[in-house]
Amino acid sequence: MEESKMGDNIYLPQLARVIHIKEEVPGERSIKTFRVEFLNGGGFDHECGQCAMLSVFGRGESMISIASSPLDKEFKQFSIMRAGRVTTAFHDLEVGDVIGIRGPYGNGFPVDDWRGKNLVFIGGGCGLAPIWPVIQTAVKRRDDFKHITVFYGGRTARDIMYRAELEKLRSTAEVCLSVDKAEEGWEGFCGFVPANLMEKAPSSDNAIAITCGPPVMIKFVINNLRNLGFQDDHIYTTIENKMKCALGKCGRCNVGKDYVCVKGPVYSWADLKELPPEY
Amino acid sequence: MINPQDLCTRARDLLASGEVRAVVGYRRGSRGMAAEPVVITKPEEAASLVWDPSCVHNLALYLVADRKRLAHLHQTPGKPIAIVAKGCDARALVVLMQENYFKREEVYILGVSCESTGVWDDQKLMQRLGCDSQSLTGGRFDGDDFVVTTATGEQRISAPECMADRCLECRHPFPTMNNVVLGEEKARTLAAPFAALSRFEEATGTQPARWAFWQRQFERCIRCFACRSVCPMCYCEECIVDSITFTVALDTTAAEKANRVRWIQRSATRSENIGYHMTRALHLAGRCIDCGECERVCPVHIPLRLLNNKLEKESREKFGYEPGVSIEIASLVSSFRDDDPNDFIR
Amino acid sequence: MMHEQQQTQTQYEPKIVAFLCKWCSSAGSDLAGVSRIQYPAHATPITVMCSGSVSPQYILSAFNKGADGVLVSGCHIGDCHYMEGNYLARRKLYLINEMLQFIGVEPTRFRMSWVSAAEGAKFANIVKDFVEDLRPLGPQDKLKAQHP
Amino acid sequence: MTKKRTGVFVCHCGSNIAATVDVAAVAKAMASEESVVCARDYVYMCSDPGQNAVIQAIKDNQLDSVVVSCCSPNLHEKTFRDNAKSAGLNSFTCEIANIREQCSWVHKDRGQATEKAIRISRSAVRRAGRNLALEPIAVGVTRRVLVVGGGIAGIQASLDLANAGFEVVLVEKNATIGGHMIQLSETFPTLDCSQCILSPKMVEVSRHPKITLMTSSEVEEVSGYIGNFKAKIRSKPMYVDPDKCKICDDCSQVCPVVVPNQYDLGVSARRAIYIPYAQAIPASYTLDEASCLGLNPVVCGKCKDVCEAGAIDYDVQPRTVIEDVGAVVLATGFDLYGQDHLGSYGLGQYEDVLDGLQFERLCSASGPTKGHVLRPSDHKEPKDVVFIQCVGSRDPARHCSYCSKICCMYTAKHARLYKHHVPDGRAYVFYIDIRSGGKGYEEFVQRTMEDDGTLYLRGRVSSIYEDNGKIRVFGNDTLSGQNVEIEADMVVLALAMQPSTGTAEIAKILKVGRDKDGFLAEAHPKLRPVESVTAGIFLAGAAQGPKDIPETVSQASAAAAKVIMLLSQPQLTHSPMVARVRSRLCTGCEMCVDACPYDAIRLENGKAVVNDVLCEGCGTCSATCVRAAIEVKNATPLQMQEMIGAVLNF
Amino acid sequence: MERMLAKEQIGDWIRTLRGWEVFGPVLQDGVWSYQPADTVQLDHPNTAQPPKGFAFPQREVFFTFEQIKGEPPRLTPVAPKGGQQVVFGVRPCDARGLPRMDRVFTETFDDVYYRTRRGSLAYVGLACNQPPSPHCFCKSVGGSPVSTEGLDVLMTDLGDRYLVAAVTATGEKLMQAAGDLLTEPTGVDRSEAGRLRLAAITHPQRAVNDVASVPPRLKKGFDSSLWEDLARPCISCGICTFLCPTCHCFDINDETNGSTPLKGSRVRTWDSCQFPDFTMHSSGHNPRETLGSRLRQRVCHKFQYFHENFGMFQCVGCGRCVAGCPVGIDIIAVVNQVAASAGEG
Ligand SMILES: Cc1cc2nc3c(=O)[nH]c(=O)nc-3n(C[C@H](O)[C@H](O)[C@H](O)COP(=O)(O)OP(=O)(O)OC[C@H]3O[C@@H](n4cnc5c(N)ncnc54)[C@H](O)[C@@H]3O)c2cc1C
Ligand SMILES: Cc1cc2nc3c(=O)[nH]c(=O)nc-3n(C[C@H](O)[C@H](O)[C@H](O)COP(=O)(O)OP(=O)(O)OC[C@H]3O[C@@H](n4cnc5c(N)ncnc54)[C@H](O)[C@@H]3O)c2cc1C
Ligand code: SF4
Ligand code: SF4
Ligand code: SF4
Ligand code: SF4
Ligand code: SF4
Ligand code: SF4
Repeated sequence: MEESKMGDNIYLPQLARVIHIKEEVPGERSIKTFRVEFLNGGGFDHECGQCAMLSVFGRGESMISIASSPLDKEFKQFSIMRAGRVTTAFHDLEVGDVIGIRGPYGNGFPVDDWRGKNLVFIGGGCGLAPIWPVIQTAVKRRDDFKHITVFYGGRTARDIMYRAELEKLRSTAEVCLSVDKAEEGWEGFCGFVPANLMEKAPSSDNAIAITCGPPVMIKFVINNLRNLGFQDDHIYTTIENKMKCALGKCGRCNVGKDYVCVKGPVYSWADLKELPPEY
Repeated sequence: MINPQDLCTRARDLLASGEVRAVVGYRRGSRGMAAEPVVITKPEEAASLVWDPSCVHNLALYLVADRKRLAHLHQTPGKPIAIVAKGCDARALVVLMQENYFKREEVYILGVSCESTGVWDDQKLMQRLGCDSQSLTGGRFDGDDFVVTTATGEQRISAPECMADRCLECRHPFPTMNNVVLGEEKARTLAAPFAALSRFEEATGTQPARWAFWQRQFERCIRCFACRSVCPMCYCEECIVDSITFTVALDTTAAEKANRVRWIQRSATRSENIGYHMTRALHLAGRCIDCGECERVCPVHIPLRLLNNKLEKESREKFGYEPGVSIEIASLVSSFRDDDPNDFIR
Repeated sequence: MMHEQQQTQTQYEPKIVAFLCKWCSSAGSDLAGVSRIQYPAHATPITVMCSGSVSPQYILSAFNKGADGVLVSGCHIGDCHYMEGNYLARRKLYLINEMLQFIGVEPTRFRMSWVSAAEGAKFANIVKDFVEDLRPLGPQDKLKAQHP
Repeated sequence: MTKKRTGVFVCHCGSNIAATVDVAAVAKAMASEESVVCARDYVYMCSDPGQNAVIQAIKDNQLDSVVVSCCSPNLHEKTFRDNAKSAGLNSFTCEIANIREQCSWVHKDRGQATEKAIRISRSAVRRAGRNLALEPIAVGVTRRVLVVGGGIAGIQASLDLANAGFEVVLVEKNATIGGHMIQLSETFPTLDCSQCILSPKMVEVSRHPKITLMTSSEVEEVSGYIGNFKAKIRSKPMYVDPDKCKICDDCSQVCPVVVPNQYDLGVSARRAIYIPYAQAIPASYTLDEASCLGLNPVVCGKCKDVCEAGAIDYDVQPRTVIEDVGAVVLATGFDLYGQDHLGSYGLGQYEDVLDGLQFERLCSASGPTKGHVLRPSDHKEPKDVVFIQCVGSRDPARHCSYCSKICCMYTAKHARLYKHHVPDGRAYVFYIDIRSGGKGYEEFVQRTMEDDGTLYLRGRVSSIYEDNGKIRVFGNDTLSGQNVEIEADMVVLALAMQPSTGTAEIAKILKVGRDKDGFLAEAHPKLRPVESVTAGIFLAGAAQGPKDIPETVSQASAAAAKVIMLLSQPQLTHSPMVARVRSRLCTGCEMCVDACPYDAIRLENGKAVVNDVLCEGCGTCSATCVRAAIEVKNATPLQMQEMIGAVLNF
Repeated sequence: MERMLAKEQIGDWIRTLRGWEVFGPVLQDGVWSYQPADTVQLDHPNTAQPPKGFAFPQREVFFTFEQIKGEPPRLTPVAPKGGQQVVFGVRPCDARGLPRMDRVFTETFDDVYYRTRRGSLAYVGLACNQPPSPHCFCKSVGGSPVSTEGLDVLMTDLGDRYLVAAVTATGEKLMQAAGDLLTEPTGVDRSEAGRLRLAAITHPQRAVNDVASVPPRLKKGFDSSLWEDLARPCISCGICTFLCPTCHCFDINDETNGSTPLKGSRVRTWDSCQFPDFTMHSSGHNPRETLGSRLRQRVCHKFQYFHENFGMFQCVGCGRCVAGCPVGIDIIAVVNQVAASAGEG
């Protein structure tokens, strides 16, 4: 990268090379996981739940959650769903291609505050990506936390991302997978994630719940968590409003007075419920 | 002359009898004598309707908005919706019906004849009175005049002095397609058709002069898209030359979004602004009924009417096509005649 | 690439986008080829099914991307492979031609012609004339996008 | 998704391309294109080794699209698409960049030609990158044919088709087939008897097991498309069962109604129950609804009483059938230019001013005068007969602008027939000029002039009026420059042929175009003269333009051959490069519907829907729709935009 | 520093400003806009657009990129064209837009493009002896016709001369450049100025009622049905926001001008919360889908959210959005109505 003439330029991305691509979920809305390493000695540290602005030059930028643990220093990982112009360009990339990356943005999960607690993760669809670094970190620092439960569901078995990793996770955590509709050969739960949650009914005692997924799912999950006795400030979720700058300036991700890209994307339900429902 | 009270009565009766589900009309707003569009649904609201020289808006736009809203809510219109329509507005409705956007029976046209005048133009008022309609406290039609009230009192001005160019040049001040019309059909000639255009063409006869003029105009455009947003003919679900109406439905695929053609960039530079305005003008050829709204709303006063008028004039002279007169005919660019001009071709 | 650079120093070489209908004009230009009729290399053909499929948008887009001239060529009136396509093209392109001139773009920059499959020589002449007519005007920058 | 593995193959074409274009440079430039993974040049791409190299490269590099920069796509597009196919790709992933005819052959400057070849190739690369994999659209075919019109054209086409083994439904609006030809006496240029050559064919039609003959019938509605039409046909009741009718003439004897005989063009009379002429097919009497009193049995009913065969039934109802057919031949023929337009010639006003067809009847052995040329007014032999050519034709100001083509010939024939019937009579012909192109035609006219001593006067007739049993014809002879006045006993007008009444309706029903004169329009005046603009509908005979019998028969047989070709395929295939509607954006404005030359688009639930089989992929719709809601596959606006960019190095 | 300047000498002053690019209000094609000027005649009403584009232009190229196939892209930042700019005739309300933009662009993350432009920009204001628009309401939102906030110099029109007062150090520099052209004000000058100021301040204006209570009331009125009712005529154009001296929303896009090699630039352009797709997610879900929700965003951003974040209104009362709205949506009336209804409830 050329040295900026203007010092710190918040809009200028660093360059990173794609070193690994894995197709997580096939189909029209396929999900691919990309691992990238910075070029020219660049890079940054991030917290679990933070995001980065990724660009494919000529196509544009998109806000994407960093899906690798902050403890993995040598690469950053992103799981991207093919949704439109920029994300399609990502799906067209091959190993060795160079992308732009700026960040980290947003607030991240207060993982350190959760030491000694039970963690309940509830993810749906592509929503496993933002909470995945937390899961990774929790596993890497397994002794810091008590019981770990991961609820995750997709429309069909094919839509389950991180399938192999989730299977591996079973050795250290309780993994409850579900698919929306009954399927041949499926041994896990059939039905929506919130229902699976109620079925297993994890204890809210000394527990933190972290959820991410499609807006409707989140709504039901939060409702169910509260029924299970989770306190509002023990429920965490993330908001994914449209973002262009990620710097609290371009004006579109705000919910009430908050710019989600700066104050969010991680919110406790206690904070979020104070905001107008514009997400 | 129209008694505005008649309009209120008509509207009230239509709503009270349940013949229509709403009436789109004009009411007084908070900005002096500038009327604003309103959609009323209750008979008692009818009293707020006004009809005066400030009723500049082409309300057909709100029928389009209404239809889009209903479609969004998956509702069927049921009863017709009534609209207060001047001659130009009614012709907009004709085009919309020609393009199957509405069926005739879905709309109740409460026509208002412009008789021997039309609506005013704020810039002309400004020149004549030193203030525009937003600073007036009164204004009404009176025969061939406008009667206005300024800070210094009531004044009578001859309407043509302050009338919008499009009204001066109007050939259809009477809404021919209607369910009822208030006011009379009057034969009138205030200005030759396309008078402003002719003046412009004469003043800028040469190609460099034309360019010098339009270059300034196009560089000024801030691409607020008001001209398109206000145009009842620009009802496309997704405009091909702007990004702000990007529509995404449940079945929109990622590929579709990724492959959307960007004919122009978002940058409000000269080239992109020209791309935008040329495209729009061409899309409106044979469809624009010269309500002048695009030009009126432009915050930086780009004379957009000239562009539309140019094509309207060409279409009329070369193709014998007049927009907004028949629901039945094929539109300008989907039809042709054997003797369409050929001499520009080598 | 070297070549292009040298040329800009000596003489301005207009860039022309030529939309040719498949059935007549493209075939006509093929015939020019078969007959080895020489003409300038400035016009790059894009073959379309019918002149009727040439949207005014394509013409604007070509100018936006820096074309110095745009040519649309189709079958003679009455000879359209699809019967009516060129009639509809004529009407639409008449309008854009008028519009371009109205805003002060040099009338020379947009050209339309009817070239039949038998008119190889005519095609060559049209390109030749077009290039000659464009030369004195210099590069087209009125409608060309500004970068960066 | 966009293709990312394109291969580019640049052909030297020996030295045809390589002499002017630096092919290696083109290949190199293509290699730097984003989506190109392999680019090479070769001396003859279309040779066997060349083609194999393409196939091999596709396999080796897992190419997903191919661009061959070579000669015009007319020559080798198919070759290379087949190569792509045999290497496992969809053939539409292959694009041709024409760098020979449109580049190397027309430029000398190597630098410029190379740059241009790069631009052309690059635009093909961009286009190929977004081509969809398409399969030709397969359409099943109904192996039956509808022939509309039972003149010689329809008869010939029906017989050819039926003899080739196809079922034919022949629909004729009159009570009998035969058309105008059956009314003629003798025919030029050989002067053989029209009925003698036509009648056997008519009989063959009626007996042919593959032909369903529907007389007194008309096509009301046609839906569907090539290979699969559905025709709704309505038959008027004939009231006489042709199978029972013995043609005994008992009925007509008792019929109290007398009306002019249309078949003899009013020169003779007939009853309400009648047989149009002796050779009519079907061979049966028929009852004319319009003049019969018996349909109201209280009033009459005489014929039914006398018919021993019991063939008459007043209560038959019109019937409507729906026929499935794969193709249609339109042979609706002509009518003579209407007499209401022709006041100044006295037609319809003076009994002894006749049109050509009436004169044919007078000359015909089966005609009202049994082949004697007699004046209708007094049944005397006319001694001075004036024939006037070009009546109603070649007169753009007042009548038809076109030349009716056959009138010179039939006038010459009339003059001769007259002279053969009345050897001492004098025949005069007013003409503008003589058009006698055709085998033996010129000789025929010469003989009319020389052997049969017909006086040809070059000029127009200015007025005609009856005066004391004579018809005075004023004209001028432009050759001598003198005004002429002829006291004639009879005047015969060579009226122009015009499309038969109802041509406009049938054209609309079948969605075929008409030309400016109202004749059915052929798809291409030179190359597709028997096809209509609508696929699967063919034209034959005078319905398409004035023509004589030999030409009619040729066209009918040609149309039949085209139909046979069409229907002999197990399935029809249709190019898949058809229009596609982006429903979300379509507002149903119908502009595309109006613009489409093939009527391939209709609205369904307020959205445009394209009939893939009718669409020819011309793209007119796409350029008309302001909302970009309709586009042609593999020629989309996005592809166009990228090609434009490629051309401009953008 | 307060000085006097004879009106006809304003051009002379401008000519002393060497090294500055000078802009002033110019009427062309019926539109008032700031244009490069050798001299200025300050008899303008509100310019069609505020001067915000000097610091925050409608189009800003962040950087260009170029990528040859197989190589990493090369990014080249595009610095704003350097050089000092001074704008004459800025209205006090418009000037107050600048400090509000500063909060957005230089806090939290420092926007180098904005800061660079802002750093070399000076405003020479003109006090409004008469409100230039019937919809001026600067006083309601903490400003005044003689406010100096955001200005470097404030001039007051005393008929044939101006009272020129420095507000910032930059302002003083500008005035010092004038040297002798600027003279000491006399007592008469001062009292005349004082009289005009008083008249200006007391001139009646339209008003936002009980402005202090507006933020909490709007918060309370979030779910009010008035939003949709009031927004019904809105046509979703960008006039109100594009003309606003404080609106700062933008979009970022890549514009390409070559594919082999890939060439292009990343460009920032103004955007508007009133455009329907502004907040639309890629899935089509749109948190502010309705006209009402978008009107609410504009009004609440200015009168509630910004106030909650920065303790000041984001509206400076210039009245442009009121006058410019093609269909009469009037922010003063909207605020008043919603606040009133929320007060009652
Ligand atoms: C905090 C956060 C975290 C996220 N994390 C993830 C993640 O981990 N994984 C993931 O897959 N997704 C994630 N997303 C969602 C992701 O940002 C979007 O899916 C992505 O930005 C879609 O971009 P696109 O260009 O592919 O989609 P598009 O829908 O094509 O474009 C997005 C926007 O650009 C505009 N646009 C598109 N085309 C045009 C055009 N022609 N002209 C003008 N404007 C146009 C549209 O207005 C559209 O709203 C996250 C989002 C947020 C906010
Ligand atoms: C006076 C005269 C003399 C001529 N002499 C000669 C000559 O000597 N030699 C020569 O070669 N040619 C001659 N011709 C030309 C010859 O008559 C025509 O070439 C020939 O008749 C054309 O045949 P056709 O089948 O196309 O049309 P037609 O004979 O007109 O037959 C058309 C048939 O279609 C039927 N029809 C029409 N519309 C419909 C419908 N909608 N539905 C169903 N049926 C319909 C009609 O009833 C008719 O039976 C002469 C023509 C004229 C006028
Ligand atoms: S209203 Fe005016 S400024 Fe806005 S986009 Fe239209 S022309 Fe441009
Ligand atoms: S283009 Fe302008 S004048 Fe024409 S209909 Fe639209 S708003 Fe009215
Ligand atoms: S400019 Fe054209 S595409 Fe855009 S809204 Fe208007 S008519 Fe539709
Ligand atoms: S022209 Fe376009 S919008 Fe209109 S019906 Fe056809 S596809 Fe639909
Ligand atoms: S491509 Fe041509 S034939 Fe096909 S639907 Fe469009 S206009 Fe009709
Ligand atoms: S909101 Fe309106 S009045 Fe307030 S500063 Fe912006 S444009 Fe001016």
